[in-house]
Amino acid sequence: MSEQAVKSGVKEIRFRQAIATALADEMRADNSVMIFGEDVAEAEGPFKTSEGLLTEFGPLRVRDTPISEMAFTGAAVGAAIMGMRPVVEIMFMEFLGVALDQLVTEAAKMRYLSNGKLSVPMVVRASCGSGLGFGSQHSQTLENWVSATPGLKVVCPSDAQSAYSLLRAAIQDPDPVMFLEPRILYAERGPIDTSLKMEIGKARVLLSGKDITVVSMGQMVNICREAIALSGLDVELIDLATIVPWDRECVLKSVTKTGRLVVVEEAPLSGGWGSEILAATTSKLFSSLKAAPFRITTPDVPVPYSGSLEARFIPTATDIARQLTESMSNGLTPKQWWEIEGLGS
Amino acid sequence: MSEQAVKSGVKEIRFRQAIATALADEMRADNSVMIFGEDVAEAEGPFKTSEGLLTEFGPLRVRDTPISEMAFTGAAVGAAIMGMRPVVEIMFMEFLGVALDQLVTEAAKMRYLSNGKLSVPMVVRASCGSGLGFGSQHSQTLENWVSATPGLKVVCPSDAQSAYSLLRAAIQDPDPVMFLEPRILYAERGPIDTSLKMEIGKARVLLSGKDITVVSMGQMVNICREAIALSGLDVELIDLATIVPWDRECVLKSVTKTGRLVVVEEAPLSGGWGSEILAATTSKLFSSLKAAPFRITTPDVPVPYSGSLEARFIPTATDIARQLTESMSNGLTPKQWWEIEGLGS
Amino acid sequence: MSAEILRRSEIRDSKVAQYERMIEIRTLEEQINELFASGEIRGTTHLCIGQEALAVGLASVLRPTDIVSATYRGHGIALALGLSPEAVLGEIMGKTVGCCGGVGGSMHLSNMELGLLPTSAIIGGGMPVAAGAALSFQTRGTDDVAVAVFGDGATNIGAFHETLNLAAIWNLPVIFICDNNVYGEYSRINVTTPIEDLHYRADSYAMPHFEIDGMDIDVVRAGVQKAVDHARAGHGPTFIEAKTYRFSGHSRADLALYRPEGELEKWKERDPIKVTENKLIKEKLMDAAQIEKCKEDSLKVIKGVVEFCKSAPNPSLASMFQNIYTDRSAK
Amino acid sequence: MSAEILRRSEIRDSKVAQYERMIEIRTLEEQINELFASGEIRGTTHLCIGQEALAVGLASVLRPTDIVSATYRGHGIALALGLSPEAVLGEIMGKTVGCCGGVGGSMHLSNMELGLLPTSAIIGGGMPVAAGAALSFQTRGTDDVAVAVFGDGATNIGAFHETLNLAAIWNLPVIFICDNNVYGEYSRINVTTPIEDLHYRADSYAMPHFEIDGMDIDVVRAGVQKAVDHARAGHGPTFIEAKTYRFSGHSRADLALYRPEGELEKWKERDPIKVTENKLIKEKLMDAAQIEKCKEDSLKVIKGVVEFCKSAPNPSLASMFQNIYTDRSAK
Ligand SMILES: Cc1ncc(C[n+]2csc(CCOP(=O)(O)OP(=O)(O)O)c2C)c(N)n1
Ligand SMILES: Cc1ncc(C[n+]2csc(CCOP(=O)(O)OP(=O)(O)O)c2C)c(N)n1
Ligand SMILES: [Mg+2]
Ligand SMILES: [Mg+2]
Repeated sequence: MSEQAVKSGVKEIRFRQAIATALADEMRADNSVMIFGEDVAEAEGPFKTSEGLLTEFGPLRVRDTPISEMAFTGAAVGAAIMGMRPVVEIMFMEFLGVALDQLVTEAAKMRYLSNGKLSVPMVVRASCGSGLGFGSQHSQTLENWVSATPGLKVVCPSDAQSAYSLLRAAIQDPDPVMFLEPRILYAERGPIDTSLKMEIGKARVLLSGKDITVVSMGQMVNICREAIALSGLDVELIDLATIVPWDRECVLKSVTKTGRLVVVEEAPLSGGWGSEILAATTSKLFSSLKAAPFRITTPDVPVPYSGSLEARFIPTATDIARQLTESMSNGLTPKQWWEIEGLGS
Repeated sequence: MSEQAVKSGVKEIRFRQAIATALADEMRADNSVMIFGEDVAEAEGPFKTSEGLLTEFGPLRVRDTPISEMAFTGAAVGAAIMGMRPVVEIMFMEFLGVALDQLVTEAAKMRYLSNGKLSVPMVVRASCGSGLGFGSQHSQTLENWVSATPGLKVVCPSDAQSAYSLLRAAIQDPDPVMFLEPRILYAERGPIDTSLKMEIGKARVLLSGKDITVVSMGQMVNICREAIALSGLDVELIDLATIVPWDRECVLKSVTKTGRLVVVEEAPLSGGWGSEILAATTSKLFSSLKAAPFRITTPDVPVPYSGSLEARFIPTATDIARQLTESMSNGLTPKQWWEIEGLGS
Repeated sequence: MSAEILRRSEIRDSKVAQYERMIEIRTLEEQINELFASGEIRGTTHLCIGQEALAVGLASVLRPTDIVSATYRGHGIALALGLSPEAVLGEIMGKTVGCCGGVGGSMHLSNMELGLLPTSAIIGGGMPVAAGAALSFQTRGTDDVAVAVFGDGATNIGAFHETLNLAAIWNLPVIFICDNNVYGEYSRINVTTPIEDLHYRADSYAMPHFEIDGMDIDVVRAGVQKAVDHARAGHGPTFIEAKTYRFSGHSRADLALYRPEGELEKWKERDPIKVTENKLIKEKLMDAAQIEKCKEDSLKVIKGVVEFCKSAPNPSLASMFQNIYTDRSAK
Repeated sequence: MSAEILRRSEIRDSKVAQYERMIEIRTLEEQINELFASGEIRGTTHLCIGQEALAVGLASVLRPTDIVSATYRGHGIALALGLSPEAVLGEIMGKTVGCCGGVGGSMHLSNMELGLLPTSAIIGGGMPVAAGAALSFQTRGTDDVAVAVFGDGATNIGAFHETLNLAAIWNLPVIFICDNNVYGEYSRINVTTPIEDLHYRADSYAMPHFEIDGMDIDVVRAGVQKAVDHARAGHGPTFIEAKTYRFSGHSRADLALYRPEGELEKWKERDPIKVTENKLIKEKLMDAAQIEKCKEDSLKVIKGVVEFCKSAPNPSLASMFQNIYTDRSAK
């Protein structure tokens, strides 16, 4: 995709191309932006999210690394402190399990521990989520690993446009940003306007409505759209987009209007990010709520491999539509899909 | 402390001795129990939580390790699969940041990935929390790292008795257990009855009352007791003790009675474990709630070093008493201590 | 004796059976490749074509009470250790007949009766686990051994370093087998690793080490046997580097166009299947016709397995919720 | 020129100034020890008594634009690089006059003007960060270098291995200095590490390496200079093992009773302060009286610093909430 074409206005490109385009545009705009990770250079990324970068920006700024997530994440910390804006790729979010220290205990605390004398403008990109048959060690979203970390920001786009605009914002951000890319979206096409800026910390109201506020993120956003259409309800759909710091203003405003809150997430029932949204909103707006606020999540199970199971793992549009409709009618928290099936705890 | 003395009934011992006693009693009862970690053998533990073990059980079952958390946590996984019941010590919870993979991606998924053919009866003990001047890389609680992990259990005692009884339960448990030990409690004394059994997954109702349900954990439990006394309110105090799987039955029953829920935690406002309790309880009991449920947390900051600041970091009994009283009087969510001070976000 | 244990015992002493097992692996891997290509399997898969001698060689030397931890590139090792092709392919196809009932997938094969731990999809993830199994053997005083198999790329991950050090200082009965197939994903080893002969890294831990030709099953057997004897006798760990070559791409979508010209062809001259055939013929254990027949038979069997697995049922929804925690009431 | 940069430049060429800085470190550490013992400081602290030659030696060779990542045992390095005793002790006492305004503490000293990154309290935590600083230098084409200082115990952590490999394959201008003080916490190195001379671990990465006597500042200077020249010239990383000894316990509560009898005494014969004094006297740069005076002066100054820090204010509550994210409006 030529720069020209992208600049000329709205075009349809794939989510993974939006990532590559954002990286390229940032690298053009700022010499200090560099990227490294496993097979991001010569091979242009295991998910082709760095297409063209090595050719255009050369081997100093686009580097393949050994299989050493701790070292290269940490190298990003040092490079960021010393004037670069590194973007590193963690191929699958789970691999952060061998590198977490550098992100949450070093990067996120560096500014505090230097009395504000340094900043760490780095981005850690990681593909995440289920749906592609990668099995239980390669399919989780795992926002919880990075969510209680003052000093770190956590972002998750839901379409090509937000992938592009938020990644640019993340690279420009002076602080460390964890950038979660729902893997199943890489191949999805969507319109993209490269002149559109998005801010970290701002949610996107995708549909406005007055019956229910649905807060969602990542790959669940599309499913929510479908569910809302199915339900026929007048739903306000919010793509949270940033988990830390999340857009309290936007969510509170919406729930003040609708009086109903549903959070739809890919994370499991226990420990998922949606509890935070629900808890904070309920604490603030308790008396304005017209119905029990609730979460629609995946069950507390490792992500199953078999296609037949994995397809059932995340709540479907039909599940969500049912849950919204039930809540609208009786104000109670409807059952999760597996409770209907009589499964799980 | 002689076995005799402990057995003879209720005695006062320190929290760290309760840990050592539980380890010793389990090692006596079961040959397959072994412990390893940094300086747990010859030095008897950096916090003296393995006093006497090397002498009694010898160097095969009580081992010092190199500074290699990933390797020794993983070694526990393998040893547990092959018939041992290893207990490993992560000196400070933050160090799990260099070993998380083995606990959440290997240990917790092994049973699932063996089609139920194996189990992983291991315990990872880690000291956690603030209050001793260790600074921002050695003072967090970090339950969030392990909370969204189906296959793993997460336990946190609040006094010598629960340290003893829950650690024994954790070691006997057939599945991996993360055992969080609030470091500031190590030196605290408490009565202990070694014949008292506690179950993982069961909360403890420490005070029964009908005005408000306060759910707390770890070092905050004592502070809550004090706060409740100060407030003069009739509060039901629940020590959650297990975060995964948490005792829904106990909490729901209590809130059904009181109609009011407050969660008091050492975790930060964003990403803390209390949101889960609040969200799930609200979803289920929305119409029985008489007031906005809310959390009392620490602020979204790295744990500060200076004694003057660290003492202010966690909510005090006075803060909590104020918040309970305000909520009782107007049903609204009261301000956190730093909001009162006009600080933070 | 279970069918799996029987399959395991077959390759213990018979060179012909070892060859047949290598052919079985090759045949199944090729079928898997086709099934992925035709879209009949989703997800990802990592073939071990070219690495069969290592798989069968090491399996033939171990006891079923020994423990093996391997990786996502583990189909060959699983078959060699005795898993049936149905258990392997069934798992890869996500069917109930798979060794994990279909919930694990291509990267997670296991069978505890045969000593195969669930293979790990995390680089280096299986290494400390193997050391831990060895720790159990040592503490309980058995003479079983643990084996960790991992790739060349894995020698750059922290867990590798920590595990070797721990195994050395505790003198654990564990054998580290680095399957150096020259590539880690799409990167040739020289791009990621400043030395070529990885076994020298064992010097950092004062651990005995040597290199073997991973294309020659007899060499593999002798090398692994030596390390196993050493460990069983209580002398601790050994590091073995097996020089092999990944004949296929890294995973299903990879055509491996990044290889230097002629490299694959050169290595194919040392195809472990060919190397073994030549030996068998020379030693007069098989002739050309028997070899041909063995391949044909294997293809027939495996095609049957493919059909069997295709028609096997998908897992029940309930199986998604099982085996997460141990059901203590059931014990 | 700031006072800190001036302090830094003092030790560049003058052996006397280097000695004085070593004395300053020793004196401050001893005062810190007393302040902890008397309960006037809480938390924990890790003294570098016995390791002063390494701190001052390396600092004297580096430029302020070079970067140093060190550990919780970093008071000496901080002072050597130019931080004032007030900035160091103030931080340890949690006062506003500390280099981090009192919110960091004993384990987290820093000063970016002097090239000192916040020292890390995580074993191995600072190593990849140093490599990253070197990566920046390399990418931007400067001839600055990064230095990572870490302990003997840290050579068993995964980050050590990964970082050395990465630095080698990218040929980064970074110098790894292992301060082998024989102990990691309460464990003697032989309990945790199967080799004694840790610098040989660099062979795993085809990285140049050598050992130096960490008790002799001139040897330290020469060794570090060699590695720095190598790195500045674009020839990549070097691994230096400095043989030192931890004269104190691991941290404040530790009496180090686990040491073999006579070990401490033997090492004390090579106390870096003594070694330097002997040389200075031999080279006629100082005489016994001047040395005595230097120590007395230093004690006087440091006692003043103690009083100053004691009476310095505690941080405001607001400072708990600052410097977590970058205030973009303020930029
Ligand atoms: C911690 C971690 N990082 C990255 C990956 C992604 N990954 C899967 S296979 C692979 C290459 C491994 O190469 P090697 O160890 O040589 O094994 P081979 O695939 O050649 O058998 C990588 C990088 C992973 N699974 N785990
Ligand atoms: C990842 C991690 N594990 C454990 C610790 C606890 N710890 C602090 S210092 C120390 C010993 C380090 O020894 P060494 O590297 O030799 O440095 P020294 O203290 O001797 O300077 C340990 C184990 C830690 N800080 N980080
Ligand atoms: Mg390889
Ligand atoms: Mg040391």
